[in-house]
Amino acid sequence: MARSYNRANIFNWSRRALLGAVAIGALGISGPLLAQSNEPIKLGLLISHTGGDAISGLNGKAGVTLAVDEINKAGGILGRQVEIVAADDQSDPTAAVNEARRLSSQEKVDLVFGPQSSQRTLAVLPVFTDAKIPQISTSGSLEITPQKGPYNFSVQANADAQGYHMAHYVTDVLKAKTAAILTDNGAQALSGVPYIKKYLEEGGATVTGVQEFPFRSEDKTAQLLSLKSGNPDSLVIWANTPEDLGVLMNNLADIGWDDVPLSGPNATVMQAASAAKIADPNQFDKVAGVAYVGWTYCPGDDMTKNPFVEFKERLKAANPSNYDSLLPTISGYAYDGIMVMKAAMEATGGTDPEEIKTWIENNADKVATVSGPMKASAESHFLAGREVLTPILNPLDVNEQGLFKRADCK
Amino acid sequence: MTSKISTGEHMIAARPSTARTGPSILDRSAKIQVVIGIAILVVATVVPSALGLSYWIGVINLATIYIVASVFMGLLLVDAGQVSFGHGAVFGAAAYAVGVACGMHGFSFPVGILFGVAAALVIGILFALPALRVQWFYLGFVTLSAAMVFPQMLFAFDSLTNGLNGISIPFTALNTPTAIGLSILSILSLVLGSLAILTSAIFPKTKLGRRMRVAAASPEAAQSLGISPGRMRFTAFMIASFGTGLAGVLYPPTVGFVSPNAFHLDISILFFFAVIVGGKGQPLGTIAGITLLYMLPNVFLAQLVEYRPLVYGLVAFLVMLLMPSGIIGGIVRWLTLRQKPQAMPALQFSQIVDATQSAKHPVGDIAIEIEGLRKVFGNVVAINNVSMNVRRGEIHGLVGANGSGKTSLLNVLNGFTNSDAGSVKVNGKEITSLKARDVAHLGVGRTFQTPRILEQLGAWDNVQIGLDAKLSPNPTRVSPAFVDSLRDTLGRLRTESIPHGQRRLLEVIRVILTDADILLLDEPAAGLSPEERVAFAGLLRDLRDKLGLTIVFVEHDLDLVARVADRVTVLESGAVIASGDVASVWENPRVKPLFVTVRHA
Amino acid sequence: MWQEYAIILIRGIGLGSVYALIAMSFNIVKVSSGILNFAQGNMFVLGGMLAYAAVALFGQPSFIVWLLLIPVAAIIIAVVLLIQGYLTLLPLSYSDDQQSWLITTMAVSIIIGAVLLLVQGPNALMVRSIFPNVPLFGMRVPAPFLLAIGLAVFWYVVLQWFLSKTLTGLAISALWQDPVAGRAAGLKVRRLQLLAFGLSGLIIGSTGFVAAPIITIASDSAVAYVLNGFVALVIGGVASNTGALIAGPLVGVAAMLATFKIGGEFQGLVSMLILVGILLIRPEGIFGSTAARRV
Amino acid sequence: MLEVSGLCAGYGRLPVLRDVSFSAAEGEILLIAGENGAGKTTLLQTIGGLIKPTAGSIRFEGRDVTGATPEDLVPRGLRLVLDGHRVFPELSVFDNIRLGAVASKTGKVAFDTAVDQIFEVFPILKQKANDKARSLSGGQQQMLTLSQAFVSQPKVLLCDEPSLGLAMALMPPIMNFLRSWAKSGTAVVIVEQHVQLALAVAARGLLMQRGSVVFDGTADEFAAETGIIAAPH
Repeated sequence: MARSYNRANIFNWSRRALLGAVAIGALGISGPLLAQSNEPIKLGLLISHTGGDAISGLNGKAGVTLAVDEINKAGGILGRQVEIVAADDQSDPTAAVNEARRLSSQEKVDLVFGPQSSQRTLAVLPVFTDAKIPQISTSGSLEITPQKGPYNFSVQANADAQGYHMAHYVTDVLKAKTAAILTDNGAQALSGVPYIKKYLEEGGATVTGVQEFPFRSEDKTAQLLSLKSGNPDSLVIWANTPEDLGVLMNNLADIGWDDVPLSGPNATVMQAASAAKIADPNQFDKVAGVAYVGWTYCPGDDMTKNPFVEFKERLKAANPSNYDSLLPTISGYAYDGIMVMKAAMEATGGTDPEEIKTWIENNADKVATVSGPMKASAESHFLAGREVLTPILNPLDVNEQGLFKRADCK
Repeated sequence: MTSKISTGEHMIAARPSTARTGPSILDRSAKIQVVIGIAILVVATVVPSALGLSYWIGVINLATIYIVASVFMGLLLVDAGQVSFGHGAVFGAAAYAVGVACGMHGFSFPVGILFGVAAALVIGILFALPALRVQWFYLGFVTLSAAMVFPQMLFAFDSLTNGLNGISIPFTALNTPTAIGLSILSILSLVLGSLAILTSAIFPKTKLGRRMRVAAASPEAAQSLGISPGRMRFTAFMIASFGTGLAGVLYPPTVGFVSPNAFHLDISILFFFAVIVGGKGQPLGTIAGITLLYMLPNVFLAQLVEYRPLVYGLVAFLVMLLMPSGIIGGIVRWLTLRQKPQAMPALQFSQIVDATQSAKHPVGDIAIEIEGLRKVFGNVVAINNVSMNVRRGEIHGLVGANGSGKTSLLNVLNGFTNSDAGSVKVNGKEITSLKARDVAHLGVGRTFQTPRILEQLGAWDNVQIGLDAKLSPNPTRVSPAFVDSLRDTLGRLRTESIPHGQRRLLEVIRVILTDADILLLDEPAAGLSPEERVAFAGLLRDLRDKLGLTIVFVEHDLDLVARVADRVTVLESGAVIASGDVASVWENPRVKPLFVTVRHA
Repeated sequence: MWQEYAIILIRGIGLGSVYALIAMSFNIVKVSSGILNFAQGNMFVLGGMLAYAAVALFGQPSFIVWLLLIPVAAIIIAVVLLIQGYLTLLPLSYSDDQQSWLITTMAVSIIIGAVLLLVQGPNALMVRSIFPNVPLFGMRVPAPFLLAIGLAVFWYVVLQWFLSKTLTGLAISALWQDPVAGRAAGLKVRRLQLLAFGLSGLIIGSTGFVAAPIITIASDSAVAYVLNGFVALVIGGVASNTGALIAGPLVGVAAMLATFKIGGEFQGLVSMLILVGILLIRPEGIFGSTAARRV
Repeated sequence: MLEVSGLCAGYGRLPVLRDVSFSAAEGEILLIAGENGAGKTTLLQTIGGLIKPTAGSIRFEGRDVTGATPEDLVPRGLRLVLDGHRVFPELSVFDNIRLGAVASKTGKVAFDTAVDQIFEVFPILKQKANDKARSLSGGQQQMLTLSQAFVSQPKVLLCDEPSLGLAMALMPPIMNFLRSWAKSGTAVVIVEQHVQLALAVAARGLLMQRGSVVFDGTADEFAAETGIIAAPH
């Protein structure tokens, strides 16, 4: 079954993308006519410029900035230019709340991008809900419901969706009967663990051990050895930083356990390339990860005008100096989030939160996105649901355009 | 180097006595600071509410809470000399307890407050335990690592704390403006903030505050006054945790959310910085500190985003470089340095003892009985088989060259050092196994060779700690008139400006005030002029005759000894070489060459 | 089974040697001026960055080049620490409040972290070791673990020699035992203290450079190293390099064993408990003669 | 060799020395007596460079060294030995002695001969050369501090209360050491409580009271004035 849904989706998606593009083009022209005012639209950028999550901040910022530049070049939204108001949540919920209040009551922003982690999104949700400010966050916690945050939509795959694919790769593709779980002690990874467990057990695999390591710790040998002692047929890993992933791969080789198949989340796909700077690339052919379908290809797919490839080129052009330190994947769905918002505003002809909310719930899938087919509903505001995700094998095995090969290609 | 560690503590505990003395300009500085401080809080709280600036309302509430937390960590640091880099954990525990109680189990906020304060106290106890054993930055690092572990534990026990996802609690009722325009929350934090500022000014003037600072500045002085330094530390941690807890419980309603990530190390460091950068022991200090270190980078310069931490670090660094005693501390110092220090008028000993007074004493005619006492330090025999006794109501002179064991003997007599052999009975009670503070409770008071007039306390406070340690409810033996005039005189003085000679006397007066009936005085007259000595001799006689006190005093000036002592004991290399009435001892050939005085001068 | 413990032991000792080196670099400053430099962790990270810079400049340097680069890195960090030391000691000379270093060193640590974030961004720098992994007990150990052990022993020997055999070293080690007596003896107190700062720079700089492939070189990774270094310092006994040399590995192994047996999430808790435990049982540390305790 | 005139000094705002003047000649031992708090220690520390004088002047070998720090004075040959036999407790006895040579830049040869002399006078130090200084008795530590000063070969030695905290029995060797030291041309200024001990070696005596010199004369005059008979030796 893991095979069936994806192909169908890709097909629909690329076609929709095409339609969407046309539609938006049209709107773009008629935009100025619909505009009620020419005041710039204020976009609050509430991300971690500093602190532990500054990496997400760096990439989210790049994606948002690119989106805004393109929008403004194309005449803005409804003829109004978009102006970014930066705010730093310092990777700290307290600061997040303060800055959220500043953005909503001082800066009077029309919409918000961020925060990029559930702890902070959950913290600021009440603020933006009261102020009725449409919000695009990248948070994976299922505690973020349309009830708690009616105007908040997340472009990040949630813990459930990622856990689902990570577990199903183990049970369906690897057909493994036992698995061990190793995660960093970051919030994102820890919130994934229960879902991974759940789906592993549903798939009939038993969890032989669970271990965690501090962010960016020098050595994971102890954790690995203790997991190895339960000798599982597979290892589910959740490491959010490249250095952790790299060290992990090295440590696996060090203790002679590099033959164990690995299943990781989005992060694994994103981080593999830089992790390989310190780890042996050959090891990665046993590594699977979860990708947005937009990042992937199957031999035979039509590669011309691939949205994600083009996006990467534009991103590189926009960030010539530090492109290498960016993760286009994260920047990608950040970009998508803004584009969804743009489409919603143009379609609803303004910034009315209720209208935007309902429009996105019903029409998100009509928006041309670079990461994959976004879709929301009144029940779920996670734009990147299970369907947008697909397992890939060997995150280093990319085609000349830098797309990842899906694990389920014919 | 142990001594270095302790000086470290003295310094850290150093509260500019300038802001601490009686009814004077300097004290006015404290008053002025309190007024300004509270005024600032009121304005900062009222204005945003009046203008309905919800962002500012939130920011000010939070800043006020941080100020409160800093005030109490400052109390811990300055009054009790305890270094805690982990105060954020106390704060966070309180906040989380409220979050769990109200957010997860639906208790009302008042109930939540109880849970919050309780949680804070628990962490406080956890911090206090190592504090009984280790001090200074060792303690700092223990608390620091505790603060680092705290959020991890919130994760680890997520079944109780809802782990990563944190707890969201609206507390809308608390946040909605009341009739007077302020929300209940704003009122609460304003009141709490004002109380905290008030506390920071008043606490040092309370009996407890004084005793705490004595314990921090000079444990031996504390013990000689019957104070247990350990108990003081523990109390300090409890008070600090209580106050910080109260601040912590206001965090959830202010932010509307608790999450482990909100309570990592940074907040502990912020509190610590705020106290020192603002100015240790200055009521306005924490306000200045939080304004500079929290408001400036996070609010006024919020637009700087990624440059914010740099500002934070630079501000702290530059302030310490330019004003090592902190912003307010620096200003106060600058202001006080510009005033001429007032010289201390000579004390009128004759007036100290009020003739009409008379106290009752323990019965028995032997006050101190020493049998075959021996004390060895390393390979130095400090006290070599000393046997002697001191009759009740007599003035007993202890003479001998420096290092002949006089002070060592006093130290055994008041319980500082335990003897290796022999017995010492005070008022018939064996004390060789007792702690100094218990001996003090038996009515033994002492002064020190280097007087323990602590610059961490105000001039008058240094005397008042004697009254604090009063052993009996009966009226002080010192004439009230004298006490009043002394309070008045010292009230105007800075401790630093008290001459050494006078310091000894103040210490003597302090001991008398404790109602001790046995006084051990270590070179009380050193540095007095001949005239003063005559007067001092008179004082000793008064103490003996009018108050019936027993006095053992170490003295180099044999004329003085001859003038007042009933009996003399001469020590040489820790052994008694002569003992008896002055005349006989004086003619002892072994004694004569020991001392030099100008006969014809 | 025993191989696993053997590996944990070796890696623990390797990592612990890094802590030991940090502790030694604490020591030399501590004995000369009583200052505990909170920014030492950042200096360590800076040392690692130099290793990264070296790779950026020379590609994967040859063994000889690498060997020659160690002293270069050490000296650069030494200069940085000299400047910091000068600024830190500045207020101490005129102020009666001798605690300002507590804040200034912490502040410097914050400043360095902030600057790194600005210039280098949040991503950690990754350095690949120029040495092959070393096969041991059917498993393999990255060379830097063993190099760290070597470096710890090297600096230990050098320090013991310098502090006991040379007059300058002798003076440095004596200073804080009795600063006044030191002054009376005509020692150039300030200059010696600065020298000590420089020396600790040499130690920490070379450590960061050599250990670069196995440590985290990021703007915010310094605190953890300061704390581990301090734990080693206290357990070994403040001012005792022998203590540091033994306690560092002790801490490293203990932390890894805890992870292996109890679980990674309790690593922090365990090392804290070790710290508290030692302080409660033996405040002066294993080899220390100076008590943390104050009567 | 050493001339002090009109010297005033104190701690913070508290004046301790009031207009102190005296001089010490090459090879003579000068005793400064007076009760506690008379300002003896303050005087030595001011001359030694630990305390900045508020008025007056200090001349050493004819050059004005008022306000100079020990860093400058010790190399020039003016060395203060603090009271309370302050050694560096964690260093070995021999290392403590070596430290004496740091500031004075004493040459290897000179140092070795100096050490030989010391070990001759204080054999105990030779025995315990490798023990930590804190393991020594008070008297031995006093010998050590003096030895430390000795290797720096000062022209003027300021010695504060060598007998402080020591058993009398230990004093004669120490006093004799100081005398032979003075014989070698060093001006030795001793602050001492056990006047009769010091008088035995001193050429002149100074008596201080409350910060000022109240008597200055030869040892005999001093004895007469104070009624102290020098201890026999």
